[in-house]
Amino acid sequence: MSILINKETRLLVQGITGKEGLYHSELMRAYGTNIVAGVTPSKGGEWVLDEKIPVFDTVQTAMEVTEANASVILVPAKFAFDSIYEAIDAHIPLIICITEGIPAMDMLKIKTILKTSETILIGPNSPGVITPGECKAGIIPGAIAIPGTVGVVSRSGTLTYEVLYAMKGKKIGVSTCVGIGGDAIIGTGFIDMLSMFEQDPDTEKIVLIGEIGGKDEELAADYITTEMTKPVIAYIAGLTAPKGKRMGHAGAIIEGRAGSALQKIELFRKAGVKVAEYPEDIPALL
Amino acid sequence: MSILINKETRLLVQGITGKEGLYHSELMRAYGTNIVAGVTPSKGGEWVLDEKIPVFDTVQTAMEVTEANASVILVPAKFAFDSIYEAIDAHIPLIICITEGIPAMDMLKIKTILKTSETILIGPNSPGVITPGECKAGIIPGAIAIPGTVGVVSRSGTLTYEVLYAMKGKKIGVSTCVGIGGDAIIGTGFIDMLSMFEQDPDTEKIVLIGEIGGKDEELAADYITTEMTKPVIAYIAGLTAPKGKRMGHAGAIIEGRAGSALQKIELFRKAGVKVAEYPEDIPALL
Amino acid sequence: MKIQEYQAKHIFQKYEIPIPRGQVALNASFVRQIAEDLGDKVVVKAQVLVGGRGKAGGIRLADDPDEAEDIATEMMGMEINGFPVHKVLVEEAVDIKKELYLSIGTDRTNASPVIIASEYGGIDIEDAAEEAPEKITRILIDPLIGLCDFQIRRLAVSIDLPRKHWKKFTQIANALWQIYKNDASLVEINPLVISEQNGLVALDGKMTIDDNALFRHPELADLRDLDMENSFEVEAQKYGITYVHMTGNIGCLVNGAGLAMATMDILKLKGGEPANFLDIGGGASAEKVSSALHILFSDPQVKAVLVNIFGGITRCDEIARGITMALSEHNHIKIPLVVRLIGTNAEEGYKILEKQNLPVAHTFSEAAEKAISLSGVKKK
Amino acid sequence: MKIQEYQAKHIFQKYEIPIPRGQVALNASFVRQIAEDLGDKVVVKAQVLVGGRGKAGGIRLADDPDEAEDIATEMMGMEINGFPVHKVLVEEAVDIKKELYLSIGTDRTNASPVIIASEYGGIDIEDAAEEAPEKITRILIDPLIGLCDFQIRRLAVSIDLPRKHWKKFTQIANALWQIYKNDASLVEINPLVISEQNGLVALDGKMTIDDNALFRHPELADLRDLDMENSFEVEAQKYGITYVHMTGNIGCLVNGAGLAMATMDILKLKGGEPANFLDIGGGASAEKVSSALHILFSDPQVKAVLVNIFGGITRCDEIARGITMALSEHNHIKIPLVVRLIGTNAEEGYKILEKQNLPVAHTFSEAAEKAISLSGVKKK
Repeated sequence: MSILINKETRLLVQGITGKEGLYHSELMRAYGTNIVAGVTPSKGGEWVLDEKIPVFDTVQTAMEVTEANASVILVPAKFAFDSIYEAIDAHIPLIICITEGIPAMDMLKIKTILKTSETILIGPNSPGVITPGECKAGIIPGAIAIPGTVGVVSRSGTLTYEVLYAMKGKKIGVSTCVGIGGDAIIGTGFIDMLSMFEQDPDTEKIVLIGEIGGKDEELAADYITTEMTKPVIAYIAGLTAPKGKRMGHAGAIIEGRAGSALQKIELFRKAGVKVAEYPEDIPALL
Repeated sequence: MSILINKETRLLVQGITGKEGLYHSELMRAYGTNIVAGVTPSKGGEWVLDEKIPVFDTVQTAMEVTEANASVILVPAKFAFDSIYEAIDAHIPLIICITEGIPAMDMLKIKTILKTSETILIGPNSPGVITPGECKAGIIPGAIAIPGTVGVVSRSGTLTYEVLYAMKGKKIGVSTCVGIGGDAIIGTGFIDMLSMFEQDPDTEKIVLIGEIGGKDEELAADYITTEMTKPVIAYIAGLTAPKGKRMGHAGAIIEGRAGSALQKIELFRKAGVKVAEYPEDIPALL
Repeated sequence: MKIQEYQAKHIFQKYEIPIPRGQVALNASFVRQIAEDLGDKVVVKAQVLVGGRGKAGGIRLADDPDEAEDIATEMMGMEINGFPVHKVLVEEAVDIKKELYLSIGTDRTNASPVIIASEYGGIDIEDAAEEAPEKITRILIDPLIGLCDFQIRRLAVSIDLPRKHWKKFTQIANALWQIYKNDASLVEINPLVISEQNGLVALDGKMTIDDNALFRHPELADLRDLDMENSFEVEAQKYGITYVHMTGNIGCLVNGAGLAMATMDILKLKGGEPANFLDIGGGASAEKVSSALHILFSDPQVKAVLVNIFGGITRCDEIARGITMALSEHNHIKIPLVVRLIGTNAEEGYKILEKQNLPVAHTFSEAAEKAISLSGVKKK
Repeated sequence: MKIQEYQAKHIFQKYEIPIPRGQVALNASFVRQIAEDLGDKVVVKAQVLVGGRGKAGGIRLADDPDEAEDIATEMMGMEINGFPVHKVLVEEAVDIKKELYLSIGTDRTNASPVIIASEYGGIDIEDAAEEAPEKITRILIDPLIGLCDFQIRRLAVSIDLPRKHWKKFTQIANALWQIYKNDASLVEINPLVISEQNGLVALDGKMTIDDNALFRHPELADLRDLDMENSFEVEAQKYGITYVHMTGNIGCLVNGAGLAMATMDILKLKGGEPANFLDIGGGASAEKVSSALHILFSDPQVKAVLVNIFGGITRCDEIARGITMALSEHNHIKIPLVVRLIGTNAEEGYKILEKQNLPVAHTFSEAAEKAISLSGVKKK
């Protein structure tokens, strides 16, 4: 078992004919992901990936023809609002948006649209989701995680790879690893992921990788206290980050008095969460 | 019993200090309606109706202070979007919008906003709602209806008064009479009203007064066939209306091949509804 | 409020929707000049706010300026479905490879804006809907979100639009949305043609503006073409009276749109013919009533007048005063008047009218029957 | 992207938000001229993108043009919280009856625009929030619907705004919403003053533009004040590298923002001090790596560099090639470099670096420790 994606996932790739789209689609397919279709406006009718995957002009047609049940979005930021809304409008159950640099206003609108939709949006600015051995949707390197019972959820990309890699080094496997994205406005936060992992029978422990900015870790700490029975191990990046400076991720900024790493770490500790000092320590805490 | 309003209704009047607002508030209060507050922007703190009814600047405050549970809107058309949205935003359970001449685009937006709200909007361009002997919210003359067991629902104003008057002449009383409004885009259509009357234990029969334009009567005919157990008597105005001409009401227009009175009458007859030739015939059919 | 083709196209141009080059003219000699300027074959199009213009000879091709002038001379004298032609639009003739349909309007049932496209352009969309419903694509637009590119792509795919026209098509659809959301209740391009030389071109344009929203678009109010409307309707509008001209001989004066329609219907059912729909609205003053009667009295068709008032906000005494005013001004006119007053101050109203010795009626049917018989008597 | 007060006010003016009369100046003699033109007492305000300007003497009142010039001369030489003053804004002095606060920003937790008003204006809103949280009103704005008048009325009531200012307040709030919805992530008027003479006036303005949205507002990109930013940050931006200057001595070159932060944190925890945050992004080319190293090498603070790469999209061999390029260009520089490569093509990367004889590390801690010890050695 796993959360979000598994062997049954029939993946659509929006932006499949772009450079990034093609490259990562190849890697996903090589991993064993069942990519059923691609969408690129005005490239409908073409075939990609050894002429095996059909490209459609619209998500609606792609879903009608291929019964896709999840979509990875790899389009440039300026087209992302249209692509995400298109996928929501077509009632796809899951969207994983890799695209980075989407204007905040576009995401605020998408969040409002999501309120009346059943679709789950992961990202944007997410490295994707991987259920080792079953399905990889996004750009997380497939080789760095092995199947297992630890759920991983993170706002970061390469930092998560570090953790997965360290876990693999200690032969600790992963049920599903979800990158929720480094932007300030994202589709799904920690709490929803924690709740899914709590309900997933094959996840025994959860690793949460947070960072400065926002209140998502603070809310997660509350949630863990009241709702979680499974142990959570956390790591928070940005202890040394100065106030008011955006640290790469659009969401990684200490604004005024909120969002410091120290505060997040303290709240997690109060919630009974083991907090790792170094990412490499995580395997030892598991 | 009744639908929408009754003795428990605590009514707010938006636009209470305007000429129309004051005039009709007086009439409503004289009828026995429990008006608890008025709202007029920048007149908060004043008192009206013999200095007995407080005026507030915002619906939110008015509701907090007076626990109003329904609002009648009597503001000019250009302020109606703001007033309706304000009332929805304040989570008032019922809005009755009398205002006529609201731009269709404003109402399309309101309809979208209503999708995620629990508020019921009656109107706009509605004469209001009356539950004889208990409460009158709007501009329906109080004297023309007596308490009883016939529910009345109509797209029209004075035509409805005719029917109520004719019924009163035959001593036929009304549970509740609802004017759903003559505009093309209205908050609540016939079906919702029929469903409420069907569920209201004190309503035994329903009079439906329709007119040309739109498909609301057509949909009601379907609904009556499949969902209604109580008898429905209908009258449809506009048999002589030419195509493509707006007959006073913004919604009363035969567009292309849709919305003629003949079609509506036929569908009602097929649905087992007795259709009156003249409004005056309605009492005889009850 | 419907506006003329040339006015719609003027707005299209502002929103960068491609239209044929051309100009509107009020007389035939200017038509010649426009044709000379355009330099090639031209199309002369009668500007009337009514359908079926093509079949009625209101759209004609001219090979040269001479022919254009001749056609215009002929057209300017025409009536098309009852509407006299006062203006013609002269445009370059565009080569037509394919005719498409594109519009944004309001879907009442879904309470939503809707964009409609079809590869069956150039004919009435309702005809197309009957002939080939599968060739018509309708997509609802969330009014808070607006039209999105993916929706336009779905339309482009559905009408089999060649890829090279997608970009322009997207731009045109977005422009229609901008026009619609600025309170047009319908904006239609039919046909939207694919031309070999010019790509996509809006060959004809139709637009209806939401009268209720004119307060926020004062510039659009000026587009009302008073020429083209019934003069009684124009007159009524001045007084805030809703009036629709009909072909019968019994003038109606009613308060409320529903009641006004019902009054017409009852006249018809009883064997009479209404001359008009007239709603004086709620709470009308004596002056307004008098103005309304004035309009009815000026209509040579009208042989009798039925006043049907249900007083709510409207006070029947005020109505009666209005009737008295009008009758005193028109004492040479001998059009019989049947008055029915119910509700607020009805008795006072009847009292005021007593001196006029008018036939009164207390029921709806009685009033209609009296009016019919009076109109009949006069007719003979 | 934060913009300067004078730039924000320029935008305010475009949206008809009342601001004091005034002008920006680059030198003191022009300040005198502006003061003369304004004709009365003026305020001279240092234009720096940092808080605490008032306390640091960056806002001063001048009674006459002479004094204005003197103040400006003094100010232009100042540094405010580390930022040199290159520009001053000279404005008419406005009488202040009351100071209010008004802003629109983004509420991350609710993923919604939020409008905030307070009658505690003129001080930091977070200070106000601590002192008198009940005096701060926050109203979420639906981004699809926009700010509505009733919400503005709720704010006006909450800050006890006298009725005569409501109309102007509504107009100002609506203007802020227009600015915000055109991709400002924060637009703040603090204080918004009630002045006896002029009614409501935006005395100070702060605005942050969403960098991600600059593609649709090319005119706003020009507002970036390169003067005011750290020169390394400006340089990095040219190459699409995210860089934040710190005060330590170990330069960091990392791929990925989270990993870059973690790298800084680990250095600190192990007793070192990071000189910077540097994220080269995903899939960086050798050229980009070389440019990044070039920036680190030009920083006199930097005594050692830690390269920490987790190859995913990023290929470690490409990174290694970039390092080789940079070292060959900077062979006179003797800054020690610790390299850690994992993931895609890590082995190939290490092979390329063999010739350079660099200290390599395989674990995160090891890399940090080596960098610290190397920086320490050099320091001595």
